Amino acid sequence: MPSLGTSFGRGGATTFQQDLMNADCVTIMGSNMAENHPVGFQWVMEARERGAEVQHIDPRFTRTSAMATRHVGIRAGSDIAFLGGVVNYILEHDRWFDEYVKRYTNAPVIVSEDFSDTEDNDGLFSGWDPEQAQYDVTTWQYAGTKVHAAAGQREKGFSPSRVKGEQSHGGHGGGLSHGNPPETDDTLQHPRCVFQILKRHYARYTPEFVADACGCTVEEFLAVAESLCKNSGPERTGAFVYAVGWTQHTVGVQLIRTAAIIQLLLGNIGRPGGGIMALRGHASIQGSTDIPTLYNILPGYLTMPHVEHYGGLDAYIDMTTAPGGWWGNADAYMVSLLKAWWGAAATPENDFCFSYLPRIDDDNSNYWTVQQMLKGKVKGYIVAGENPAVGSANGKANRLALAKLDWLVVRDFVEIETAAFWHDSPEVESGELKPEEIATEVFFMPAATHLEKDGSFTNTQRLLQWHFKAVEPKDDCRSELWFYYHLGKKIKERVAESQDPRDLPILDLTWRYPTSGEIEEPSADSVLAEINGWDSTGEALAGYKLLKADGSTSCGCWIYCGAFAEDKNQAARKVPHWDQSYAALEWGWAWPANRRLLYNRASANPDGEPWSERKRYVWWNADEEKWTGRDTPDFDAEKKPDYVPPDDAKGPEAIRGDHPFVMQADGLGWIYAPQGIVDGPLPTHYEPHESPFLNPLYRQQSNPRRQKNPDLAEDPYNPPGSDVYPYVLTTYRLTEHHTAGGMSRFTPYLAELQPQMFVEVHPDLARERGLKHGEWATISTARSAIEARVMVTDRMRPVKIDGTVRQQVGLPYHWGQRGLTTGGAANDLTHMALDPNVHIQEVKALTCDIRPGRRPRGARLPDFVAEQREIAHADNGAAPPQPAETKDTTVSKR
Amino acid sequence: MSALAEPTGAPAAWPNTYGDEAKPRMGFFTDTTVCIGCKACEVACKEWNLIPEDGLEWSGLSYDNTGELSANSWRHVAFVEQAKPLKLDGELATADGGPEPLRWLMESDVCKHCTHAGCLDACPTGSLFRTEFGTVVVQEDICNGCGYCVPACPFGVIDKRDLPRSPDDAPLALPLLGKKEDGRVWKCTLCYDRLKGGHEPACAKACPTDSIQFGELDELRGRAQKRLEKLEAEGWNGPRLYGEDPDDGVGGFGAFFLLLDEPEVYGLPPDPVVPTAQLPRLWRTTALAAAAVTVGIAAAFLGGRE
Amino acid sequence: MGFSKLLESWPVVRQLREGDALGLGRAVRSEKSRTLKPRIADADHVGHSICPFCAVGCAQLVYVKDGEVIQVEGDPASPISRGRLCPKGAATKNMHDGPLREYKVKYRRPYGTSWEELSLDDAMEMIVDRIVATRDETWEEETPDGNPAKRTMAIANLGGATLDNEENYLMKKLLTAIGVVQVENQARI
Amino acid sequence: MTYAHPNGNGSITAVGTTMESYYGKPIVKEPVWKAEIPWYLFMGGVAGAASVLHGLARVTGNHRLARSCLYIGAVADAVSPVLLISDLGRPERFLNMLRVFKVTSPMSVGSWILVASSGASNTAAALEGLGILRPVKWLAEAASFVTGPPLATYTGALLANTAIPVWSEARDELPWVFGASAAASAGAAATVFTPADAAGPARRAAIAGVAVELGLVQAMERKLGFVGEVYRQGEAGRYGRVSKLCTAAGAGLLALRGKRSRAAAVTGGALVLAGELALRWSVFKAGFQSARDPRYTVRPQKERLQKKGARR
Repeated sequence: MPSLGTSFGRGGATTFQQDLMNADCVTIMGSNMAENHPVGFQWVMEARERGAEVQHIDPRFTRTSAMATRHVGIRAGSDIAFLGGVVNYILEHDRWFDEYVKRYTNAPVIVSEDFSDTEDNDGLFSGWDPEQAQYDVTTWQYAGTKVHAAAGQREKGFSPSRVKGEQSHGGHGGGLSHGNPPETDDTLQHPRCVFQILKRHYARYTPEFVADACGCTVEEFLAVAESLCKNSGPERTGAFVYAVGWTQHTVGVQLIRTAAIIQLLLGNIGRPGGGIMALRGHASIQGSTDIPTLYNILPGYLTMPHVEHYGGLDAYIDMTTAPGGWWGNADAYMVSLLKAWWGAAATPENDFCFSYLPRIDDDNSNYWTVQQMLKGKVKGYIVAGENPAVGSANGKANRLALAKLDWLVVRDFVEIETAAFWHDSPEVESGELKPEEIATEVFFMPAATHLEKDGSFTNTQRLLQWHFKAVEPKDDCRSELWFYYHLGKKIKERVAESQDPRDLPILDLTWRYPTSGEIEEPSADSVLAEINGWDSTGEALAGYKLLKADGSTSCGCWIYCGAFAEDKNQAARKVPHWDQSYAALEWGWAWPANRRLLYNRASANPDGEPWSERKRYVWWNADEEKWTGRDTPDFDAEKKPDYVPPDDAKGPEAIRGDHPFVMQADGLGWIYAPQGIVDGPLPTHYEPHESPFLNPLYRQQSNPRRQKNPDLAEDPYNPPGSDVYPYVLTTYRLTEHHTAGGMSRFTPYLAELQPQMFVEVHPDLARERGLKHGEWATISTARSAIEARVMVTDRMRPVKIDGTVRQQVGLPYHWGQRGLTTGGAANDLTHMALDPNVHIQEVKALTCDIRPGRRPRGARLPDFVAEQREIAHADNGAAPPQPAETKDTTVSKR
Repeated sequence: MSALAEPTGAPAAWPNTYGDEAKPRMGFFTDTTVCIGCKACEVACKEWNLIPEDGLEWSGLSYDNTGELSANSWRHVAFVEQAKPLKLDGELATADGGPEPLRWLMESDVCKHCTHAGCLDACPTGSLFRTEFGTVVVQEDICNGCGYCVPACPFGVIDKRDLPRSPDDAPLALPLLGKKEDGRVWKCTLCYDRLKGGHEPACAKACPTDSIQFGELDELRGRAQKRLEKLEAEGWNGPRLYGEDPDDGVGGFGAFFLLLDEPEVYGLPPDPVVPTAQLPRLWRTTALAAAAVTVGIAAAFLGGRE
Repeated sequence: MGFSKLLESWPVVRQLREGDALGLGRAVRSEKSRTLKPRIADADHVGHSICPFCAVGCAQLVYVKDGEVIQVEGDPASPISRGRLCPKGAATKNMHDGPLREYKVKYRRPYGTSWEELSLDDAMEMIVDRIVATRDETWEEETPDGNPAKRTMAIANLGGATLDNEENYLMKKLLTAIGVVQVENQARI
Repeated sequence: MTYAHPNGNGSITAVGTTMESYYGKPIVKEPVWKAEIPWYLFMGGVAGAASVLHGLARVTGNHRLARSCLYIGAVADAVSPVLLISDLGRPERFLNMLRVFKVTSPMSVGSWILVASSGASNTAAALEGLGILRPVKWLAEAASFVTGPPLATYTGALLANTAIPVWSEARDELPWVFGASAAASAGAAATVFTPADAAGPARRAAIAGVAVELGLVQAMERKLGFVGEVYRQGEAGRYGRVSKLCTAAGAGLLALRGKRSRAAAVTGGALVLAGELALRWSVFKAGFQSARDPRYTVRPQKERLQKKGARR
């Protein structure tokens, strides 16, 4: 989560679910929390029952809206316009938390003269390179700083825009000498200070603009803005809750950044009942970025070396180390990781085996891989617990890609669509794929459930929770731990005799984990112990402060250091909540350092006193000369509030006693992001990649930096403003199912609760298109067409954009070809245009058509889709096309 | 019988028949104002009570694909979408110039465990009985599937489970005594077995927002009254308690509700009365009619043999 | 059972003897009901687990008897979930032992039209063969520009968000060591 | 599958805003009983009233009529439990019917009556046929005579003691209707199987039974008011019309020619029997129909509430 990482320092939720009950206002946006995180939602209900306002801003009226004290319907893809309006409201009405903003954020910092805003360049920030279609971010820096990455620039092509941004975790550099930005204006009046830039940037986001751009009323917008403002300040706090309704946009990262700006202006970060709660959809999705199964980072958000980086470990460390804050110790984190992986073979002399690490390109992310597959460049693919055939955007492209592989390993509980693509898929039905012509060798490996293995999940609030094996897996079912362990063991055996240097990383790899039982299951405890790390005596480390860059410590993931402190599995702690405070510090273990509410130094004023009794959380105990409170202080326990670092201070020592954001080089919350984000230092409203509307602000229609695949035949786009695809489409989940359905569509008790794919439309749209409740409709985009049963409901609200009422179409995305309940896969309709920072697909706002009737069958389906597409492109804006004529009652004529 | 003629707030066979075994009367208070319609109650109930899947048909009735309480669904969440405000004053009342008001009612329905239960009174085998907790439970080892309890329930709760005969069942070898796969009646037991072990019912335990509250009935009634007062003070649109009144036609429910609209909107009878309330009179009528049959036929003999 | 005992156990007699003339309460209770226990009372052990669906992280209690899961429910001790579960979490056992769960390796040969049986051992060996061969064939020591690459771009791995940290760790560690960089997960998808 | 929305352009929200029941779904469950039950209602009636006819014939010395009524009753009494057991979901547990005696349950009381009646009449019939143990036979005949009338009328209570609107709202009429129907059926059956010279009482019972019943049914439907309309609809209506036609025609034929023509007696008796069977089916089906439509449950209850409110 680079947006949170860049703004505050860490790529994780700033708070924990239980703390939502302390909020005076909970704003849920980009999330349908009641439906998708029902048990976590109990804390929102607790807040509501205590009198808090609960506002839900969402294109649909959902079960969350039903519980909210206010629902505001906006069009999908207009969130930055809405939130930008809130920023403007705060600034226009002097509602910011003045002392917090001045002391804890970078609002007073003066920005380089080279910077110019989207308002000055019709939708582009300074530094735009139309050739490369990317920004030179050096123009966005603070005034008076040397660009930190200048060191890196000695190396060819090593531009800051390349190295930052990817899953950024903390503002690494900023070119600060010792943590303090060089030029500031504490009166916030300097025309180039962040505060004034912000003010100018959002000046046009008036309530009337918001209403026109988002399709709500001025009154609705004002009610939301006023609630946010009045529930902030020393006595009150408000929290934001979001999920993939924000991330899955071509502006996803910027969208979250807008909320970060609001929360910093209102002084809601680091305080009880405040914060930004990121809700993740999978049991360990936070864990899978902390210990990443992501191409661009190593455990603990350390960057993967790039092919254009060939300077060795020192250059790497120089590039990743920040002058101030905890990223100042990046060398210790990296060396300890290399020691964990290559053990005794990793020595200071050989750069601790740094050269063993493979190098990445700019983008080797999932959707890039899919394209490589389509080109036949990927031979082998291992899929463990995911279902890209229906779970990834543009399902058809994904399935066609699978058919180009030489071999495919699918590990799951049931035969999901990804395993079955070669005999049971829409392409087999249409004849586009024929089993006897597909060369892919497929291994289906039955997986063990969480009840059949030990291990830890990291939940949405960064909390590691251990689950114990309850029963043995049956027959061939095995854990991933077993699979990868034995895979590694066998690969090591294969190359045991090898002299080839390329095999050294395998030969030297530490791979000794005790196993037990007949099936030789490796010990998950021992893996967690390695992740936690040891000192040179083999003693488990108590925390990342102890990590050294000299090779005397080993640690598999520095932010998890402490999870196995005292040689005990801290994640397995299960002290009941009734035996401890509500922060529950003895239940599981949270990174970092078992802190539950991050940046909690900010819950006290610059002098270390609580802002108010009501919002007391962590404070400076002058008698004991240390920080204390209800949580582990997220600050050096003994650093005084008035500490000022000496000029030569580095790393954590360079952080002032009144700068709460200890991961940031300057210790400040970043309203303005001079680096770390590739598509702008401030969020700006851009239209989604596919939108029926023109950008009301700029000629620059969509995010200029978004990733798209104009040359990829398998990923065609609806032309902007096309009458063939006139409706806004948004996809989502239902309580009763889980993501692409692999764990729910195959489960009787869940399948029966939502047993069929349906599409939600407003009665006006039903009238417009002749759709009837309960009957079939066909929804189509340039990618494909699917059918669904029609749910005509007022919950799917139309929006009035710039005076015209426009309709939105809602599709749950749980279905596919297989399971107890089957149906059209919504992801067959979606495209692979991505957010440039994190390569996440935009499936929350695109365009589509909808007609009554079932979809064409067999080979007529691709024909129908192609015809529509051609009409859209040939005659953009002209009369809509006639659908394919078919014998049965497929798509009917309009 | 006389007690039944005019239902009272106390069940007929509890606590007196249990002596020392008697426990406080346990029940549910289902507060629909905090129900998020997640259906965890339905699933938790099925998991605990090993209830079969109940069909994979999409209904189109908002998000309700369960439809009703039945032998294979002992909890049922009703969904009603309404163009009505959730509150009559305050933020959620119809805003001037704003969009249409909208509310989405969700209610987890369940067996009411009536103080005077039609099913229990009707059961001819004693399979249905009032437990030491004051709840009404079917004993699956006794029920012979006569089905009389089904129409005897004013709420349409209890239901017979008819599973299709499997092909390898003996083809009518003993047509009368041939064992059908199930054929018994089923309904919520308020997790009788869990209660006996000191555990709360599965649905109430799972409920993420505590919409389903389990406890001693007297305490729940007090809690519900307070809740109602709070909601009324906050200006909610149409809050009312349903089934908490010991003077109603079934002597009050063991599992009662806080609703936001008329009961029938949720599929509940507006004024349920236990059929047995009229039984004494019905028995008199029946006896009179029987006597009349005798007298009438005797009269037919007055005309002689031909 | 003697006749009088039998008679005494007859609920009609019990109705009279036990003060339950209407036959609505204790008199009609069967022996099975009298001695009823929750099945979890017979569990051999109770495992502590965490729900595998979303990231709320609800705690679960897993009751096991004779090596089989007999019940999964919320763990009241959890400060996050307080014993509660959503429908998905409540259906954990149904997912775990559902009718469509696969227990055997299945193999589809190139151009094959149906699944074939394959032993787990053979499958592992075959997968190792393919990884090693693909890696050897497509190894990229350097980029065309001469920069170090040390990788194979012909193998990719997808998975992680539903897996344990320890599993992800071994996955990332092993694949990085063999030069696979296309390691991705649902955090993007 | 049908959808509860007013028209194709409506939304499920519009439905929810105005609906007066949950999407038109039933509130009370339809009974789960199968065809055995209306057949039993008929057979039980025949058995009960035949026992009365038999007893009175015996007392009045009409042994010819007594014998046919004894056998008719015995057969009907023998068939009845078979029908009931066949309808059970767990037939092997039929003995559980005698596990308890519950005055709150017409089915429990009825089961005991049926056991007594069936036992008595079949014992009597067996002893009559074998010509042995005459004192025992007399005792059995007496028992059968005593249990006959309640057997004939309790089924009315059985149906009325439910939440099925068209049954429970007719609680003051159903036992009478079923009693009259039982008398008519038994009389008609005896008319069919007894020579005319001995069948007078049976014939008159049949005719009178039909006459009384037709009046009672009329009264019942009128009293049911709005709910009574189900008797004019669907299967209940069809069976009802068949019943009225057959019973009236049969009774008329018996009255006009039953004494003189054996053929007319048999035809008339058969018509009445068919009509009575149809009556039971009509009542049975009406119960299902009234359960199916929630209006029949809701409206009377709403009216009741209003009255209660007015009283307060």
